[in-house]
Amino acid sequence: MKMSPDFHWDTLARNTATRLKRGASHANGKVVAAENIAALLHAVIESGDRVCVEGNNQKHADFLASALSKMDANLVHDLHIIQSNLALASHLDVFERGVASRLDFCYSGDQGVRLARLIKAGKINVGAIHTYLELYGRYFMDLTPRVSLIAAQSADANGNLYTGPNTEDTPAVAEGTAFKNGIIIAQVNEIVDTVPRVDVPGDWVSYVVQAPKPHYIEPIFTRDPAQITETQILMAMMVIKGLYAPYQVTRLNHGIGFDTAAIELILPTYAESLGLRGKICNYMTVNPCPTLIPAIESGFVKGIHCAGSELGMEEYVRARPDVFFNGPDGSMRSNRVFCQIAGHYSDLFIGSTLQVDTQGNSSTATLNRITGFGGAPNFGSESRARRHVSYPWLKAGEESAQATGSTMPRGRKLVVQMVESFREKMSPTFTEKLDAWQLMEDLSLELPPVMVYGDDVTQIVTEEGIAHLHKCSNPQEREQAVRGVAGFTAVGLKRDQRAVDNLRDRGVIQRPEDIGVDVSLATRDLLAAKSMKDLVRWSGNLYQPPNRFRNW
Amino acid sequence: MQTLEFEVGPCANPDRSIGSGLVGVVGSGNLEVLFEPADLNDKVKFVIATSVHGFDETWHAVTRSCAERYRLANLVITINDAGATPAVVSLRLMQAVEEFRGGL
Amino acid sequence: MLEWKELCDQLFPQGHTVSAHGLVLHGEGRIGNQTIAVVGTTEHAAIGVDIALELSAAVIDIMNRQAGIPILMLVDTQGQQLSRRDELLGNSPFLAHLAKCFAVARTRGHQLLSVVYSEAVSGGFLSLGMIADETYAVPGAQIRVMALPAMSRITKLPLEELEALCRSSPILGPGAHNFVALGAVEEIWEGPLDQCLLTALAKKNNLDKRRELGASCGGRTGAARIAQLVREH
Amino acid sequence: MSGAHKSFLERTARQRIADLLDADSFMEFLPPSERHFSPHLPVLGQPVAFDDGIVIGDGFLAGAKVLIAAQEPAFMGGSVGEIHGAKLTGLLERAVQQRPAAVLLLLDTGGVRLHEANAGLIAISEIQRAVFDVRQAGIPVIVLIGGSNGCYGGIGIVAKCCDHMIISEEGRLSVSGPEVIEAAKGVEEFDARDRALVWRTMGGKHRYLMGDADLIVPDDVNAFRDAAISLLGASRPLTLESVMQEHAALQDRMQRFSDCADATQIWQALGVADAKNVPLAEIPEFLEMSAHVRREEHA
Repeated sequence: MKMSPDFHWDTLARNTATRLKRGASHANGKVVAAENIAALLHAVIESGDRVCVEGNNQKHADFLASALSKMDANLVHDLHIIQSNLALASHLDVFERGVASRLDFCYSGDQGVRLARLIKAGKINVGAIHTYLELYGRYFMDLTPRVSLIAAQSADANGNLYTGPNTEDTPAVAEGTAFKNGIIIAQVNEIVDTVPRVDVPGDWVSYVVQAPKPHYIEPIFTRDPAQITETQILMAMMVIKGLYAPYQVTRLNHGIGFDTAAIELILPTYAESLGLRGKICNYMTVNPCPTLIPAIESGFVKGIHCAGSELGMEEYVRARPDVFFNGPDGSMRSNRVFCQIAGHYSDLFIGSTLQVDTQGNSSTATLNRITGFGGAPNFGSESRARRHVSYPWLKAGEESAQATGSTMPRGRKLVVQMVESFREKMSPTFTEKLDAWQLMEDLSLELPPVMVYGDDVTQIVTEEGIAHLHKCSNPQEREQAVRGVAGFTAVGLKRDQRAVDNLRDRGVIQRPEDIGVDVSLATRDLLAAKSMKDLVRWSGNLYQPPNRFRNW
Repeated sequence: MQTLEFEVGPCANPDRSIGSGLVGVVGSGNLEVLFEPADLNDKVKFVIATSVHGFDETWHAVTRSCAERYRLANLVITINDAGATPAVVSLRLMQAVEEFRGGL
Repeated sequence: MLEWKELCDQLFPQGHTVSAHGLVLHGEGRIGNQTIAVVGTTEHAAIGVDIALELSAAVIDIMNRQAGIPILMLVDTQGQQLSRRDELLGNSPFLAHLAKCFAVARTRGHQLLSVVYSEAVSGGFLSLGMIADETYAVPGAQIRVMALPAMSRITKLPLEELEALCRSSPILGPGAHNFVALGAVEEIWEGPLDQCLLTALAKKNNLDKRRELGASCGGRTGAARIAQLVREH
Repeated sequence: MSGAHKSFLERTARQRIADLLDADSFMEFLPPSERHFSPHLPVLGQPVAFDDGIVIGDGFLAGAKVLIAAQEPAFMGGSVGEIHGAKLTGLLERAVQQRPAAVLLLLDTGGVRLHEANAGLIAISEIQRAVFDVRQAGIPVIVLIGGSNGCYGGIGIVAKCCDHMIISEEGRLSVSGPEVIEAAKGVEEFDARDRALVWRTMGGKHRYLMGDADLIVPDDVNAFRDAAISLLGASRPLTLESVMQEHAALQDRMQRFSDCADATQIWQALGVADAKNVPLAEIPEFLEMSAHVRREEHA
């Protein structure tokens, strides 16, 4: 049956117009004074609205998030918050104070313990925990924001926004909101006559407000080389000699822990000594981690697309436009969506995790704490829609097919988990059963929160060796391959030594000596930079580390 | 603190050339390892003081594995541990063997 | 706890000229048939660059004007001055300078005594007090490195564990008696203070015997033995 | 960034000594095999180290006989306990008997070990007395600071009681640590997380510019070695005249800089042309910047 002729097809637009009319008295054109923000939010947000609070890895709309959390819950309540990253106390205050009640999100990091508590207390009704790409996708399906609170570096009076290098989620949020008649309120560090470049066009933006303090940015990807251990260096050597070299990995995504930082820091020394410059690690999708500087400067890494920026790297990135994606104004533009897509279709993902079970499933979930997923599952999963070929992809595919007996020629993405068998305080990384199962029960989730599924993993690298899981032909073999590199953990001690020896003979398990890695060379002397100061030197003083990382 | 004391070996074809010395330092996640020759009928005696309790089995496994790998014999190996992981323990024992081999 | 005036009156029944200049004390006292110089602090002074400089000026003045007379330090310090300015200007060089002034005085024949009459804490005590040939305390005087709750917080050891250890060992807890047991405080003066001071002056010991004393008191047996082993290695 | 460069900061106490002295010349006193560890730590359930966190002994530096001590940075923050302190005191007393060309102290410490606080404090006082006796005997005591703990607490005072100080820009010298000041006086007084502030206030370059350190070197054991060699046999007599000189200099320092809120202001007042760039400058460049302005006010 066709809708009646007097059915309204523009309810959203008309409702938005009413809201903007209410908001007009609290703004001067598009510009809102900081002290009027509470009044504006009460004017344009209605109970039950889906509100997107821009929460990235780095940049946070902290001023707006705080104002939202302080709204009068008698007037506005039951908001549905859709937000990629919960990082600030105010992101949860909004629930504790009864302004919001429903949440869809990706990652919660430091707020994980409090989040779990609020869920148990019934203060938060969680729709789902997503990966980044899933949540962005839902902005354009069933989770379109009614109001979005975003952050940018600067704005002009017409609402044109410049995000600076931390563009991150802003384009996805803005597009999903603006083209469904939603309202965008942007907090900016400064209002200027002309923005250096337009990252979000002004006609998408309803209001801009200059926050009393610049938006909060956390240098979360800075790893001090001084803290890299010999064990991490040993594993990095194994990755380079045992994986990057034989698979000729040129396009890849690195995680952001100390393990991958160790790889980056021995590219100019160890990989160079193996003659691998130009042959591996040419293109990466990763934030501009300072530990990449020596690898860039020595000609290993030629191109990097970033999901976000990193504090202190601005000038260095600006001075390397051939390597990074910089705008006509000279500063970088990041974009988490495109970075995730590029990484998903690259040849290799390598990252760390907290727990691995005997089938190679991994999780960062620990009891009483919900950390969520972020981007690792999108990077760290088989890209089944991939069609273009490359050497590493074909080689991994062929090895997989041999193990399973598949006859359809197909490539495979390399998904590598790099972990020490024990983490600090002797907590074992390997476990018979992931804590995720317990967490599922405790929080009444429908699935255990698994970060990377075992069947997507091709290799596990530990200090004991490399397990090529994609070369295993059945679950029993996979289990022994995992146990065979699980060191002296309980999981490792329960190995069937004959089965493990057999896997080693077949090259499914490789010890350092099997791939010609000399364990005695695994010292900090191998690091191209041993300190933050060394990174600054490599950068020609362009890199300016945040004060907390300095010892000068 | 917990002190573990046990002997391992003797292993086949023991290397009797390893002398005395110290590697490592007692610091967070690290340990010091003292090698001292002693007449133990080709066995190796481990004396381990550790601040992390409940990993007896792990210590046995790590030390036995290293003793076999490097064919250790006639040594008292005393360890002061401040929470080192087995990876670090193995690394230190390897460094000790490399440094003190031929020390007798 | 004694006020400095009352302390000086008791130490020097024949009279004294000790006076306070801010938190710094100096002057002279008459005892027996001799005059002795007095320097010190009051009101739990935090010793930073300013007070260290004033005290060292007083010590230099004594060396210049009254060669060889005994110097008595009156100790009341809560420790070094905890501030950014003092560390910027240099607590290290200023407090070391004070110690050097005393060290030079010792080599020039000044007998150095100190008495903790109120409280003595770590950094301040090092430069004013423990630098003496011999250190004494009056009853009720407090000597410590750090209060136990703070120590528990920093070492991450349970307070009860620290308290239990304090009952059996002088090694870490606050208290002048602990410093006696460890040999750092010669004795806690009992009886008329002028008599105590006269006895102390008569000893004329300018060698560091604290380790031996600590060993003989049974509170600190390792230090003397180890230092001897090193000397004789 | 590689090759012959050997980071002092990165090395353990034993490695620092081995690299600093003439090759294979070091003889350790009371080595780990003798097991002179702290009797107080096991009572508190704490791990011990066989050397109680300090390595002492003798050896040769450019052919000259020296006594040497190095605090191990990783063991309890290089802190001074009863045994640790007595090893150092004993070494200094030995110097008076044996008259080496110098005593080298590689200090890397947070100060008193709280687990044996009273014994640690007294030990530091004994070290201080012993340092003065060595100086009195005309033997130079040379302090080297370039480790991760800096040189803090009572040892921060003792360090300035010695003849000479060599520091790297990574080195720090103070009495109270930033965390202690922050805990006592609040984050407005001292933001301990602001590491740039920490280094401006307490770091090697500031101490060198103020004249508290005699030499500043890059973070390289060989540079420390060369600097130490240059100071062999150079004793500074401690006399009334020398402390009066120092007193005048410190008075002058107070007068000129007492109101400066930040090290940068002091450097400007000293006449450093490009004060803002002091932290970033490499040592040769820094030495050029500071050549005509550095203070000399040492006793």
